Amino acid sequence: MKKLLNDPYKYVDEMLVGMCAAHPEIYRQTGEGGRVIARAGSQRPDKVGIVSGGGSGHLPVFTGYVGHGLLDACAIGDVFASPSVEQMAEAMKVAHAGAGVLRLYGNYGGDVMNFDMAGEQLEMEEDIQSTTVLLADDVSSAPPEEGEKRRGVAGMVYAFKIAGAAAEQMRSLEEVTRIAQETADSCRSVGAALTPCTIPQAGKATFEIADDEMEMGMGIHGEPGVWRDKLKPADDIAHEMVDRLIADRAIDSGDRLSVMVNSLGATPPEELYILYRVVKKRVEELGATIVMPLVGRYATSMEMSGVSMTFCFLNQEREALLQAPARCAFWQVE
Amino acid sequence: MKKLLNDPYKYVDEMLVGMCAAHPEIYRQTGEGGRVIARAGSQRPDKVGIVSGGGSGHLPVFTGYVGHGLLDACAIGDVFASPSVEQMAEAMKVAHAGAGVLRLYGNYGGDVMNFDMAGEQLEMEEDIQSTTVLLADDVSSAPPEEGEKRRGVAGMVYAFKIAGAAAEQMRSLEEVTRIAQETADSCRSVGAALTPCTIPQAGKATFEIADDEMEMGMGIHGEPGVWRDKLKPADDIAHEMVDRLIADRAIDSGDRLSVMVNSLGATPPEELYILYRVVKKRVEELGATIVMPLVGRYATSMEMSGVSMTFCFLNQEREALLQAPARCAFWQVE
Amino acid sequence: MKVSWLQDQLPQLAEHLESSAEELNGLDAQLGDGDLGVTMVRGSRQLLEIREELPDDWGMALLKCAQAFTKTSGSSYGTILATGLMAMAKQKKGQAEMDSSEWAGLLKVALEAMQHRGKAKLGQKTVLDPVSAAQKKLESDPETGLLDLIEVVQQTIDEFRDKPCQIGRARIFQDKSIGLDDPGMVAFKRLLEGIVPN
Amino acid sequence: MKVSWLQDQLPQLAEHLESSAEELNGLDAQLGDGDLGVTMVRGSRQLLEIREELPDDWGMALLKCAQAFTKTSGSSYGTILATGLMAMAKQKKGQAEMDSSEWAGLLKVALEAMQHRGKAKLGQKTVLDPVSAAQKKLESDPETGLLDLIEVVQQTIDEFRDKPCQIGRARIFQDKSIGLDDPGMVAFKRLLEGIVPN
Ligand SMILES: Nc1ncnc2c1ncn2[C@@H]1O[C@H](COP(=O)(O)OP(=O)(O)O)[C@@H](O)[C@H]1O
Ligand SMILES: Nc1ncnc2c1ncn2[C@@H]1O[C@H](COP(=O)(O)OP(=O)(O)O)[C@@H](O)[C@H]1O
Ligand SMILES: [Mg+2]
Ligand SMILES: [Mg+2]
Ligand SMILES: [Mg+2]
Ligand SMILES: [Mg+2]
Repeated sequence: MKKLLNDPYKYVDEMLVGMCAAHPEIYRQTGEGGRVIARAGSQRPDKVGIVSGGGSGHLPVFTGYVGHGLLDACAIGDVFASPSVEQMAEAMKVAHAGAGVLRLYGNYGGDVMNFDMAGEQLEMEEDIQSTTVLLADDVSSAPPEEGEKRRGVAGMVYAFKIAGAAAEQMRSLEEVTRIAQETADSCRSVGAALTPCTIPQAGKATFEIADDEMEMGMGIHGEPGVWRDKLKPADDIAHEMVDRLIADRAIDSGDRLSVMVNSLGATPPEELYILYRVVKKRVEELGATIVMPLVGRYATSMEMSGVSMTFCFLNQEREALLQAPARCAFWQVE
Repeated sequence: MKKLLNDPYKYVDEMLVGMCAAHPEIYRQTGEGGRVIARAGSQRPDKVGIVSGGGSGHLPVFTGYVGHGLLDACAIGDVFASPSVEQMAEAMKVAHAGAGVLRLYGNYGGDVMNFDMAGEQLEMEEDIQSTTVLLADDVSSAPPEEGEKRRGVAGMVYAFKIAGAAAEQMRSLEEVTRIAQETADSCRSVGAALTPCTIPQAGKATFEIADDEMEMGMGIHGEPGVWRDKLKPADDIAHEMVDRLIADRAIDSGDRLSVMVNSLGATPPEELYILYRVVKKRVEELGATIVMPLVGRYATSMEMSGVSMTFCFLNQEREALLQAPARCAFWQVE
Repeated sequence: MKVSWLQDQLPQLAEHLESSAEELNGLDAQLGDGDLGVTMVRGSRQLLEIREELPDDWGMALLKCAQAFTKTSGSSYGTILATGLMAMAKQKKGQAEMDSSEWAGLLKVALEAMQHRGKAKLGQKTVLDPVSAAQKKLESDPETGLLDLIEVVQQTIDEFRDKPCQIGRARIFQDKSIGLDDPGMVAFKRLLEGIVPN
Repeated sequence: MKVSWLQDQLPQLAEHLESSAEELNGLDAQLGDGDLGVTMVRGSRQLLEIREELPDDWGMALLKCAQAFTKTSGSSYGTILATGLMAMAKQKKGQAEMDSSEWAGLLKVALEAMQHRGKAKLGQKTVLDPVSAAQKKLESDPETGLLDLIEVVQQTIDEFRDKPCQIGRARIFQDKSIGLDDPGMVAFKRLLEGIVPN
């Protein structure tokens, strides 16, 4: 759990400077204290703007997904901490190109309060029309009947991609919002953590876990999961994750869905592929088809070990948008 | 250092099955025991074949780099263990499309013995013309006067990319070999490790290191480095790595080079970007230009924490080839 | 009282919050991310920055105070506090005078706005609970002095100590939170303590 | 002797290597990746597989033996051993008979090929050293019996024990390797022991 950093209080600022220096053709730093990342170049007039925001420490989420066919701007807080209302308002201003702004982000109390407040502020001050779609895809974080309490995790990558493609097609704010909401509603995720990570400013692990233990259902900031026990064989973990996802939303024969097997950071792709074997078999046994599987590091918690699994159910519209071109430093779809 | 696996002896085989299942449009499994990964589809007639090979546990290296504009086939051993002579010979046969085969891989004793033997075997049996280019870019592994003893590390990514593009242009085996050799000669790398990783079959860490220590110059399998001491601030580490690289090959004003800041696995992109700030500043202060910086996970040791830095000096030819299109599951250049 | 009264209060309010920073960070570290003291210090430093520029209009002055918190912090408490201040600002728009008899009504709109913003209910062990207690006290006795209000807040803190936090980051540690004071409640007490009774 | 002699030897050779597997893995684990026993076991099992099919031609038979190792292992020892066997195979191509007087010459070509393949020098504490010692002994006395050869190999092991390994994976642990037997040397001894003197 060792980190390469200088002053822990500058972790995020130095990281953003480096990211924009490495990819100046994609990212541009703006906003107070440079805490807004926008697309390089200027906004396409009358395109709906999509903004996200949240704490740092989840690359590519959130900032990394600014780019063509994805987000327009992103407000970024300290590690695991919400950006300020001001920064969120700035991100929205940057993203606004005359057609309004969609706020698309994960369901975390602090982020929601700040984004709501920023939205109200902007509607009052500048008359920018805006909408909100929250990702709440983590099935372990609340039972289905309290779905609105669920945390947003890797499902947001699908929402960024699909809503981003819709905006790129110059659809209206209403349409982009509908599509984003339908995508959010179509995503189910579950995670399992093997180790914690270290928040730079705190300097210590987010939680403790024994050397031979894992925790099923844990959140990406270390939020408690559904059980903690001895580390199980990979196939058992994969089966349990699939079981939990389909218990929440059944896979029907003929369904088409994308599947994400995501590393929380340290877990290497080798091990994601070991899990993917099982997921593919299970999904196909149910008569469904996997479209564009995503196996890799799409939403992380710095150097945490563990995985998450997301199902994104598709219809014709979402499938086409998922496969439309997109480009950021971490992900390219052609 | 927890791993998601089933039977440790099946780690590699299950991983390969999953990888090919996730990306059937890119990879195809062939060879005895499925230990050869080739491009999906058939070889383009008369294109020079490029093969690599080595131990598993370094994704995207080696197997991951099979794809358009990169490798044609790859023989893959157990974690950190050489593939067999047979498997290497099979990879070469698959890659051969009438114009001969370049063996392009890292300078490790076991791999060299096996690839040499496989090459001799093939020249005898099937009259396939073949050449070898070894990567020996790790400046900490031997002094310059014993350059041929150096280990091959992340520099091989540049060699795969540049030689791969040359082969795609239908250049001759001689030409592709020359370009690969010149690329290998133009790469310098240095690594630093913060934690070990666990070889599945051994079940224990490759080495021990205290909670507050790092090791400069360590190899990707845990080969001893040049010093071990308290973990330093990120900027100090970046400066020292740059110093070590330019001590081995000076950067002159007007030089054009690509720079890779690579995670050995667990170290997150956030921290790579913190390091990249320094590298960019240093290189530009010397009057040189960075072309297509690569910041990410390009050559890893599973869940090891640490980084490596590679400079790849370019001339016009190499620069154009580096930027030519390429596509594998881990890297896309358009 | 006029806005100048507020301007006079700010230096010692800021000082009191600076001296409470470590305590608040510590409380928040046990249940959250340990930044509550930082939030309060950053906010009050920003208040000192804008102190001279505060307009005579209570509405505008309170709005500026709210922004001192939204500008300097992304943490929940800053936003909740700013939300309350903004609600009061709307109420006092265009007025240069404020009377202590208005406090009950102002706290009421603030509380409603804060509840709406944070979607928390009373009784979930947040800053809302002492704000509500203080508001009720003022409603029943508009002449209640500051020291008595602080007493009411302390009673609320004591009363909730052995209940679990049900909202915010601390919700994650519901069990652990039993027996611990809610950091936001304590921060509210420190705010009131920073005001010198007149 | 004919290839049938070799065929007769294989079962007990394989058995002896199976029973040495743990020892060889253990030795290799101290300095390398701990797979030397596995390499030897896999190779010898493959030898048993092809035992019946071995052709009468010593050259072809030795080639098949070499392939038993290159097919089943990617580790250095398998390749080094196969390289030696192949060199001998070339020498014996087309011959159905082998005499013990040829051993010195065959070991010589094997040793040269192994040196060329692995780029190691004599004295670097590898299997090359006991092979060279055995070869020299046979050269000076072509009548040397198997037990005496094993004795020579053991002497080489003893002699190198306190020197550092300078090649292969063990090179990484030069200091640690002092005082430890080179696993490849011990594996060579176990190979010879598996052959029943006739
Ligand atoms: N939704 C909410 N509604 C009302 N008060 C809240 C809410 N969430 C948190 N709080 C209060 O804020 C305090 C924590 O503030 P702060 O440290 O700024 O939060 P964080 O750093 O987790 O964003 C809590 O002790 C509680 O009193
Ligand atoms: N280059 C070399 N030349 C000769 N012998 C070697 C060489 N490298 C290794 N060896 C021998 O092989 C033994 C190790 O074999 P093995 O376990 O198969 O290696 P690895 O698993 O590291 O590839 C060593 O003890 C040594 O005797
Ligand atoms: Mg806090
Ligand atoms: Mg906070
Ligand atoms: Mg070995
Ligand atoms: Mg080995």
